[in-house]
Amino acid sequence: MSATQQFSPVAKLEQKTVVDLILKGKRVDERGPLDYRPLTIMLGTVEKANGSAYVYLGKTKVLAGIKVETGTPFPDTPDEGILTVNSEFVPLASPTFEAGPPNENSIELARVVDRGIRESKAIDLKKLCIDPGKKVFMVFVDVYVLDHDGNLIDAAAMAALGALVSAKMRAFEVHNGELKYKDEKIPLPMLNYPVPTTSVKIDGTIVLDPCLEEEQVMSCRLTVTTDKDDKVCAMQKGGLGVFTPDEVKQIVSTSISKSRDLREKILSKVK
Amino acid sequence: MSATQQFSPVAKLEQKTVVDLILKGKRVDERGPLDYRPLTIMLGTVEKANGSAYVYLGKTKVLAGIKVETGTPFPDTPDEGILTVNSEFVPLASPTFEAGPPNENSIELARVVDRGIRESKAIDLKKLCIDPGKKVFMVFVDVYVLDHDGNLIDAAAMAALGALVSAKMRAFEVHNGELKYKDEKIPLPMLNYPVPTTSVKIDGTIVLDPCLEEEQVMSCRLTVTTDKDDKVCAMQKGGLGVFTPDEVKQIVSTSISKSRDLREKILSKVK
Amino acid sequence: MSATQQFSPVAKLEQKTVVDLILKGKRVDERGPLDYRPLTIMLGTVEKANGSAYVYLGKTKVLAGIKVETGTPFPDTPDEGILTVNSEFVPLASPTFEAGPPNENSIELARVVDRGIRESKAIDLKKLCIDPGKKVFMVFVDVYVLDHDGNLIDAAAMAALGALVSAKMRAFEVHNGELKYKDEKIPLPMLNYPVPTTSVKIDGTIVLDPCLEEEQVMSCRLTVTTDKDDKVCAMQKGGLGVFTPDEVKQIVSTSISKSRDLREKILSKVK
Amino acid sequence: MRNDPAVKLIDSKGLRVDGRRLDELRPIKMEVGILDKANGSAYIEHGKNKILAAVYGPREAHPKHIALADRAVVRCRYHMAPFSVDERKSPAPSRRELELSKVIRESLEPAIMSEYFPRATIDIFIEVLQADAGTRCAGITAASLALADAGIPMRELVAACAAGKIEGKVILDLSDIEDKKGEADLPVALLPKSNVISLIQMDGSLSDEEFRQALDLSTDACRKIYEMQREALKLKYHIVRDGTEDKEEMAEVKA
Amino acid sequence: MRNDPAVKLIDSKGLRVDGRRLDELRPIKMEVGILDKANGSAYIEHGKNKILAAVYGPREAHPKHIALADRAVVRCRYHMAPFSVDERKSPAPSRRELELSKVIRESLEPAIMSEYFPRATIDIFIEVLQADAGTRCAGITAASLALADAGIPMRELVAACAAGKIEGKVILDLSDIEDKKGEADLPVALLPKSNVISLIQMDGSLSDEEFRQALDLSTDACRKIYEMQREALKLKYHIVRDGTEDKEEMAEVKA
Amino acid sequence: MRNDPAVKLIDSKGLRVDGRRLDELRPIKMEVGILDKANGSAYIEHGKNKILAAVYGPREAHPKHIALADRAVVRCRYHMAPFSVDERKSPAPSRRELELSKVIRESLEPAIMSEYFPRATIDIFIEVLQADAGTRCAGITAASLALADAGIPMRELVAACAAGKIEGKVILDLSDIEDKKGEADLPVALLPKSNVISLIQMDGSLSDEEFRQALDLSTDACRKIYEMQREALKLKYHIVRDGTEDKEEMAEVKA
Repeated sequence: MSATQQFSPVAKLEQKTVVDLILKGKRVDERGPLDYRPLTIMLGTVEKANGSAYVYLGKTKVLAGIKVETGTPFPDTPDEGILTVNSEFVPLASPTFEAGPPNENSIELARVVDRGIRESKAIDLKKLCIDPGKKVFMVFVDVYVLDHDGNLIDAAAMAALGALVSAKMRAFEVHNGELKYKDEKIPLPMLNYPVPTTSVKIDGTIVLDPCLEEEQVMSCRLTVTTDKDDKVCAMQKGGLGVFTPDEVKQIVSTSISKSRDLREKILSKVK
Repeated sequence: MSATQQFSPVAKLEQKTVVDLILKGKRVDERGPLDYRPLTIMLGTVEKANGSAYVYLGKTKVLAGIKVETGTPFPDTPDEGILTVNSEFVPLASPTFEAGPPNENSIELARVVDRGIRESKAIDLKKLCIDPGKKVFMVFVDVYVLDHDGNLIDAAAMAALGALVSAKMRAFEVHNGELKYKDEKIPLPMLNYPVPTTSVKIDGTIVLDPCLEEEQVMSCRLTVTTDKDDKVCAMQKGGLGVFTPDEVKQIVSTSISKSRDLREKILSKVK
Repeated sequence: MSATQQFSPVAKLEQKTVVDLILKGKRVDERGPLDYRPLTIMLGTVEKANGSAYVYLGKTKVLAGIKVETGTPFPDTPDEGILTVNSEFVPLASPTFEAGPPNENSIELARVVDRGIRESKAIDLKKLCIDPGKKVFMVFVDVYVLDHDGNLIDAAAMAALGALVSAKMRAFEVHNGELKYKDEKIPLPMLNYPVPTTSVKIDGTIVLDPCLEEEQVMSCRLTVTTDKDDKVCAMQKGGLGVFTPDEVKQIVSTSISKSRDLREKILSKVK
Repeated sequence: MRNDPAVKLIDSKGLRVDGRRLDELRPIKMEVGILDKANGSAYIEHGKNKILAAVYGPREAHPKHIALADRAVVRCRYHMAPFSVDERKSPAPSRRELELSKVIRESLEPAIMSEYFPRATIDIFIEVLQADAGTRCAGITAASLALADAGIPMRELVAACAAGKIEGKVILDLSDIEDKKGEADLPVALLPKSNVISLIQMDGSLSDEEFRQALDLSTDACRKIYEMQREALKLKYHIVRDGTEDKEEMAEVKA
Repeated sequence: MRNDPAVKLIDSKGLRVDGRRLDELRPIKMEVGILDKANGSAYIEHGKNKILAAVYGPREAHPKHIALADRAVVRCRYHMAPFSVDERKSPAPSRRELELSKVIRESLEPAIMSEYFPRATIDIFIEVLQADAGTRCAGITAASLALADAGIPMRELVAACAAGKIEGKVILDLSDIEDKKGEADLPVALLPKSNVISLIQMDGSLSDEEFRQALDLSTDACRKIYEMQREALKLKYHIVRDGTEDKEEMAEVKA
Repeated sequence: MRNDPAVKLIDSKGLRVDGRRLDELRPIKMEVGILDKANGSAYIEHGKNKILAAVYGPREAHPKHIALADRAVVRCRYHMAPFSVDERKSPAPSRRELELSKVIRESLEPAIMSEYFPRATIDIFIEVLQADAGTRCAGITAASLALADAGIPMRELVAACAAGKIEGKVILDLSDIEDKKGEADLPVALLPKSNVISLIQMDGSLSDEEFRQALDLSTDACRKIYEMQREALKLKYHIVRDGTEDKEEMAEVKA
């Protein structure tokens, strides 16, 4: 069952400081309302993975790793590879994270990241079929949250994208349904590059890329994932507050333009 | 581990009222000791299921749905289809039900319903074999308790029977172990019609079809499932009390005759 | 997560008695520091198992049972049978054992027993291959702790060894990957006989084969498993204390010689 | 979401597979107070969706450590019956059900005056008996009625409906085949009187302009559904206890 | 339950596969007090069934919230060792084991004076080391001895035995092959002195008349098993602490 | 452990596959204090192992019933990322991870002054981001640094390293291929100043004499690693807050 969350108590004074700044068009870390925190991406840090990306978004740190393995296709898509996105909120990352199976926040994050990749048709899954109905490649995207300073969804989705675009799998041939590996390595068949941006509403004001202190006072958040053609491919509202329709429309327009910069930044990392 | 259950506290006065009535040969809802509550059965309410039945037994409501799928037979019965009965005490139905995996009461109910169907050989499982040892039809009976006002076992078993007798599956042919569906729909291969009746003992008196208030003061219950030939095919005692051998014999005889009426009522619903 | 264990409170006076005796070179049950408790092994008590052994080590009682079944080999050892060791601390055995999935102590015990068997190459797993990559025999060793009076690892490993050396499986032939059973029974293909001995450190003194009272005051324990050729094949330190390197070396030498007697005792039971 | 050219979702007259216009809702039926043991309950048929919602509470938090000092904890479970979908669904909650339980809870909480019941829980149970696209929206609509039926003070009712896109056209209230073969799905929950959105999710592909159209379409539909909710509540109170139909009004006035 | 014509379960002399008459029990062996750590324990061999039962308590309820104010909570776990059956059983409790834990608990509770120990638990553990049809009955017989051995005050002992039907004949105490190939199984637990039934289950097919025969057969057998239980308890107390054999008598007198 | 004659693990010059001498450590890199939210953290690269350790606490025990009256409860989780090994690992903890969590906790507890914090917990989390043989040892080395970084009073640091045997020779610090193809693995954790062993495990095959050699080799290596740990701590405190580098010294003096 999903239950109203118990937030760790934040001193009222501290909350007030964050809100007061927002109302003045400022933020705790001196950004403007629509500024992103500094973004750093390191690709390929985990050599044993097919692909990996370490994302620093301010003090938030997320590591994504890709594994490509073979498996059985789903009955309703016999000629397509399988994409699986999983997320671990490892207890390293926050005093509020607990060891154990993924909770609803971790599952929501994984499903939003998954939706962006799946709905933008980022991976050409048909190219990952080996023997229709019998054997396909499975692409596992594992997102590891290592330091939680807010806006985990964006950091996770960008780490996942970075890991996917830089991933290598062994080249292969298929003869009569028989898989044969070749010596060289090839990239994954990528067709699109979905990037989310998350906005939050604090005392009536919308700001982008919330840090943890801002998430603790936010009314609600809206994540909008857009693709290389400026199409919206996934959205997710969270939190106990509400948006007006106009606020939602405004956030979508802002997200489309903001995502362009972020996408460029990630793709520029891949040779 | 099975543990003595904590009953929700019932006011002593209320308990006394129920018991006093029983001792006078009366009941809280004005029935006689061996009267069943009004029974209503609606068949086919869930069109996506192969079969379904909604049973109202007084204020108790149970929905059963049938799904027919293909799967692998058990090694010791390679030429027989598989029957699976599952029960969910969904928390809609009672303030005492909790979300989560089935507890022992839910498992007991499912197993008693299963036993009645299985032991009376209600379904001709041999007719549900497709390719011996490899592929058979699996009949899933899912019992959903929606409103708990007592005597769930009887309501569940009658919903299961109603769903089974009204279920349709796609007609099929098997050529060399290959399954081919045909256009028309056929009923499940039903051979028998098991019906349980449950009696409880309250302060030494036996009454049929307990409502919730009666279950809360009962000493013990005995469910007797009988088939179309008046044979007993399953029994289950529950509760912390005891029966004399004579009480048990009397209950069995009563159940045999009572089940006849209920069976007729259910079967009359099927065209 | 592994957590510091809460010990059931032992009266300080009782603890002092145990320690005082140890310091005088004596023990609560009148043994010398390097004496084992009386060991009794009964083989074949569970006829439905392929092999079984009931071990009494003082008041500690452990039953091990062997089941041999067929299954699919691991991808990295396609031509080898599979060994699985499982341990159940059933709540019969101690007021501190709880029903439920194995806790870390039960898992540690199973893995130490497994390591001894596996690393000494006690079973010739290649001889348990039926069809490489497809079908092999699986040997399940289930250890059942029935009465916990200390030193469960040694008792469990000896029960497992006794059950393995006395186990019988149906003789078989393989023709073109097809398994055919014959009428007679054959022993498992055993190549080695690993035996552990466990020492504990109590107030600076090392004693062998701790009883429960001694475990409750120990600083740490060291289990050393040796094989028929006096080679060490597995070790495991447990507990919150520390050993000096010299203590460890001394324990290893003692274990090698002590295990010889125990091994002989177990093997003498098999005709 | 996949665009399958073999299936024609809009015919030459601009009508959809089930004969609806692009901006037309499926038939909707609501019934309030149909369960005996729950404190509040409602049943909805929205197209072929058949969904029950029940509310228990405010009741004492159990276990106690989940209680909050300044408000009720709202708990929500969205669950599908094994026989509600084409292929039997395991009764264990899937990741999808866990996510939907969360977003549905977050869509209802803004309307609930949980601050009136510190240390209590308000439990919302949604059981999908038959699923046909749009279960989360229909579930929210029904749960909102069940909350009102339980007498939980609410700022206003919550109504929900999806819009989407098929064959390049923005449409209202996707059916199962439109959801599977179409190009976008946009479920929205609205607090109609305040005109604020408490749930919005999207998957598929929409341009900025298409998104705006779809959002307007779905919020308009929410307002229509809201009128049906009011009718359903009135009907129940007329029948069950004549003269108490202003109960919901009262709750709204309080808000 | 299946009637397999290829297997002959009763020979021309009216004897069964293992040479028993139709109304004859399998050999039974009981031993009391065989575990060191448990407060009470017993071991039974009933045919090829080998079963251990142990009792812990009365002890403090843990976790505390399970405690009852006016009586002890009785808890029971029936569990099969992985090697106890032909095909290895997963050690995780099956649905069958969960059901049997419940009905076994309900068969023993009527005999336990749990009202003497408010807020405590009495824990009963049954481990089937080898199974050969009739494990629940043999488990109840052994658990009853373990309770007495633990000094738990009891109204009387509980004894259990099944009757059933093979090849059209009502018989006593089914063996494994008779259970698998036969036509009915009727396990019964009896409080013999009061002549009341605390467990009864059935599966298969019995006419009203056959049922009555089978019930009489099984209750008679329970009385025989009860005598063996008394012998087993006496033996234990003779050996272990001579002169205290009237302990069980006392418990009965209290009842 | 398997001796595979096809693979040559030591060349004619007595060097190993990666060019190391028999008694040579792999390259090791340590960094302290790299996470923001944890009270203490450290990162280690030991060969191709890449491991993060973090410490939270001392903090209030939750749930409360796990607290101890006279000391802190130390909790430890060793966990591998799904992408850390050749074949994707399920994120659910394996039996191996549960065992390692226990022995790692037991290797660190002797160094922690848990008696200073009754009723509290000290939580140690080890995440293996990439695994290459010897993860438990590298994890202990890193966790020890994270504890110091969190300001937990310690008797001294704990350093860990394995020795083993390949092709009949006792060697130090096995790499992945040496672990898989070699003949023995002996992980050891040392409190170097007291020269006492807090973790020792072994699998494979070693004679008494070989064992003694391997033990000496690993304890010597632990002392080298200990020096690196001290350097890493100094570096962190030089950089982060100049002048406070004697913090670790203090902790040791206390011990």
